[in-house]
Amino acid sequence: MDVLYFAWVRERIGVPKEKVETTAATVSDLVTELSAREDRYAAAFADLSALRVALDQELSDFDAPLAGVREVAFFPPMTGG
Amino acid sequence: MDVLYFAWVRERIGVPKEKVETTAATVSDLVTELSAREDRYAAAFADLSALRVALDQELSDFDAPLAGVREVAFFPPMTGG
Amino acid sequence: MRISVQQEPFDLGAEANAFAAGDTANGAIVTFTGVVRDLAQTDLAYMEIEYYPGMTERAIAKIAEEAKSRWSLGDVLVIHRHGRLAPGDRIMMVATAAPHRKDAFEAAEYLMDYLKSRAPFWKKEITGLGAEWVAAKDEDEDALSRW
Amino acid sequence: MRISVQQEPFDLGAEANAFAAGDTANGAIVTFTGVVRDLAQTDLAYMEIEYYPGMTERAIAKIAEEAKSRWSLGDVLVIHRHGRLAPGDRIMMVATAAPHRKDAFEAAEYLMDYLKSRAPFWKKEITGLGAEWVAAKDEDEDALSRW
Repeated sequence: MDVLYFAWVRERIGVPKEKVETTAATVSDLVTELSAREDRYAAAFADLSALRVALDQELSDFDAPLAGVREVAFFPPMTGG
Repeated sequence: MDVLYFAWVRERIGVPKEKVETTAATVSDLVTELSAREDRYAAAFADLSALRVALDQELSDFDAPLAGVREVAFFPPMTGG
Repeated sequence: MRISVQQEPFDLGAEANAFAAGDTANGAIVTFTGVVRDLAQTDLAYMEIEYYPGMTERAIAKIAEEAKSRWSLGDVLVIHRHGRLAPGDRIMMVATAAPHRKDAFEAAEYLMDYLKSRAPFWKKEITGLGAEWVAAKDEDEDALSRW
Repeated sequence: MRISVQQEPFDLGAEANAFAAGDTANGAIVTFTGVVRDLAQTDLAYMEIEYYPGMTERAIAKIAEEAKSRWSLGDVLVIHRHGRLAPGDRIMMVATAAPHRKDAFEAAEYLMDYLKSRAPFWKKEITGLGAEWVAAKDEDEDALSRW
């Protein structure tokens, strides 16, 4: 599964994109798994209320299942316009 | 006093502007006076609810006094924009 | 603040660029442009717009000043043509600049609502069936009640 | 409908003219342009805008389609830049054409409100004090509740 990071999430984790092998059932499970791996993930995912998630380029939420998903992206609330 | 007419009021009365000598106290009095003069005025002023009046280039109303006024204009509701 | 009542066409793009040029204090620029519509059912040949020289400019300036007093605005532009206009011709435009988008949008809508019903312009439509003065619409008068 | 997410500057005037050209069915054209503000108190050197290639274009297309389903619209244009922008640079613009002005205004405001909070862009401001990601504003999130 491709995992993408944007804005300060990208800066904290240190890469814009990586391949992750996981059996996580939901986005929350994936976050827990990554946070346990290294401090930089724990730092990026410390406050989930400050984060948004997209599954296959559609906004989603942390309860969403990951079955069949090819691309997960984490980022802060958008500030376009 | 200069009296100006615009749009279909101008067309019914037949002139865009004329000098009028009057002792009318209010706009309504002036309208009554002009309407009594000739049919073309009576035709233009038949329905006051379809008319607007400006005194010295400020929107006003038919009850307004004419004392000191130099320019009176009659026209239908505006359709700008 | 620039107000122009003119017979000549204006260039929307050039006016928009000139309006926005050099303003780095206002993050939001809104323009509205009115175009003579070519509706198949009315078969409009052209339109004539009459105005009241002197009063029209004053009325627009007053509307623009009122907008500047109600919203936090930078510059304001109003251009309105008179005379003969063909379908597709641009009748008028307004532009507003503001620090925040809500102010720029609301002020532009306010200007439009007041220009429609309170600036001395009268439109006459010339179609295959003859010439007719455009009647004021109740909805345009009603639009003023929101402000 | 044209949607462009681009690094290059755009010419507001040329875009507005091209958008309005040849459309005689829609009497109302609204444009909104966002400009990088140069506020003395923040001393902004420049701004970096990051986006999500693929998702950003899709999200904007979805917002524009939603606008077209809610209002009676002609064409819709959305241009949004990414990369480095200096004070005074134009960040983005939207344009809407409609038979009636209310539709053109509301659709443009709707597009702006959704672009602010639902299109994947992130702004970073670089000032004399360092670099900082712009925080999303509650008022921008609240603005969505009106639609």
